[in-house]
Amino acid sequence: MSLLQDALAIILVLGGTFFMLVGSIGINRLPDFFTRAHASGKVDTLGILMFLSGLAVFEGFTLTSAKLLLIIAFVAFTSPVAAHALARRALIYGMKPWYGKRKDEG
Amino acid sequence: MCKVVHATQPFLFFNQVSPFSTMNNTSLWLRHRGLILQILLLSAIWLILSGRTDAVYLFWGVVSVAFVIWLSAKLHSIPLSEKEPCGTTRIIIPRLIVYLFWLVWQIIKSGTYVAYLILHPKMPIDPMIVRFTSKQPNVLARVILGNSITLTPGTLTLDIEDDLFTVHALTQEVEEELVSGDMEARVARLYMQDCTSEDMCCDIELITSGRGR
Amino acid sequence: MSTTNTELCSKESSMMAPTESPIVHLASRGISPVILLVGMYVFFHGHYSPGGGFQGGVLLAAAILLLRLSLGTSLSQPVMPSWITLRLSALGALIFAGIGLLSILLGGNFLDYHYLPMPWLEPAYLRYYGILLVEVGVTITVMTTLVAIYDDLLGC
Amino acid sequence: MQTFFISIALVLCIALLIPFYRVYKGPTVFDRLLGAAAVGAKILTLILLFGLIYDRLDMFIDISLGYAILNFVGVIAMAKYFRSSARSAK
Repeated sequence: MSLLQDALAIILVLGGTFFMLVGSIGINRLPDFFTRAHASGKVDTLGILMFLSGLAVFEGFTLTSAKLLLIIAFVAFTSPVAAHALARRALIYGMKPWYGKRKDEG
Repeated sequence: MCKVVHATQPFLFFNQVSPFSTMNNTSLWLRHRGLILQILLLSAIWLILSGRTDAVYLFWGVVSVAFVIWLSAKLHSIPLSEKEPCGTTRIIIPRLIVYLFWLVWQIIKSGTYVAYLILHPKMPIDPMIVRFTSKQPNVLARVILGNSITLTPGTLTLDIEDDLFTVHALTQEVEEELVSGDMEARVARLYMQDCTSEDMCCDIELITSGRGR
Repeated sequence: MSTTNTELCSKESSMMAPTESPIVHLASRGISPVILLVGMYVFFHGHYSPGGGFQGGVLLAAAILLLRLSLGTSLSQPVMPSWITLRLSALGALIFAGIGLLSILLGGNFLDYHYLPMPWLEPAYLRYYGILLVEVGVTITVMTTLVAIYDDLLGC
Repeated sequence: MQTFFISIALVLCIALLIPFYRVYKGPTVFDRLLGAAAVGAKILTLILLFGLIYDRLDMFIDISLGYAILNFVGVIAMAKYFRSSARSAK
């Protein structure tokens, strides 16, 4: 039981770290603001959720893991709102999205 | 999320003796469903946060929940938007729970999809802006739809004006899946009894080049 | 008071978007009671976990500032009116200083909880409730002063 | 388990330093804000990891909950009041 629990926790924590690393790379690699907002709003959110649930699995069935579930719910509810607020602001102030190289030439 | 629901049920007069005692209970439940749910949710959050069951800390918990309820009860006089007053926002709870599980699955799918796009050496993205009109019953349904669009693979809500959604999509397949109206029908089914996915999403406009705006 | 507030909020309307997004509006409505509850928890559990008056006050102020940010200053007046903030912060400072001065008047030092006029309590509990009262004053002051600073920066 | 968490913390520190390049380089204000928000989200997990390493997770969870709340309010405030120089950007 404990071995299974630890294995699940390690898999979730490793997966969360991987997604957060990919989110960081995406913020640097993607071409414009709106696509970067995709990287920060989705990949990072999934990474944080996996990481925190991994920690909750590692803690077991205690009050601490219940608090971790509270943080998970909070992050899952607020991160799309924050991404939307930033992206809407950028659109209103007239930032032009990037439509790909081919279309700019044609 | 949690709001006082103004019931549209016919009012039961208290001096009339109701033949069914359970009916009175249901009407109380229906009339104050939002408030009761809010109190239960806040009490559960307090118990999780505090973790102490001494009498003193339970008393402080009651004080805190009462304070928060009192302060947030003033919020309900603020209208939801300019055109709609505090309308009926009665959501169907079992469908909401099923929808939340579907949303968790969508979060996992969207994270892996965008991570695949980022790590692909050629980065096969083809970004575009989609504007469409979706007939949702009220403001809360529009907000749920907007948040769900942000969480589903490859799409990001940019703006909501009344019924007009402006969405940034990463690739062509994602845009087709969005416009098919599957998710809009799911959100609308949280409120209405039946609707089809064809007539949910109309007036689709694609902006795929810099001259569009 | 509300009419003068709507007239005076010139800086906010010039910097704001033409219409605020309904997503931010409704999300802040749903989230702010939870933030208020977390603030109350941090305030009441200052003995056992990191927290106390100042941190609880900051979290309570964050909830109210979230409403101010997303609904606009004039719409969020019912939650905490602008005119009440400075008076409440003065009241909080009065509670804090009053307890300290009361213990001086009763023969002790400043904030010496053992001299408080609550003879039905044991000394340990006297200390606990004395600290709690002082923390109430600190919390009220911090919360309302932060909201008052925000309102003042906008010129409301 | 301890070494595992410490190595995870090192990887997270690398993941935390990458968005700083975007904060430094970013052509518009919003790119810098996005980088800052990403850094904040990773610090949230790093706080919890340090709590686990020091074996005081119950204390660090309160800190991270407050951090998440203030992060959200900060992003909303920045999104409301920052102007962009998008006209000059590409």
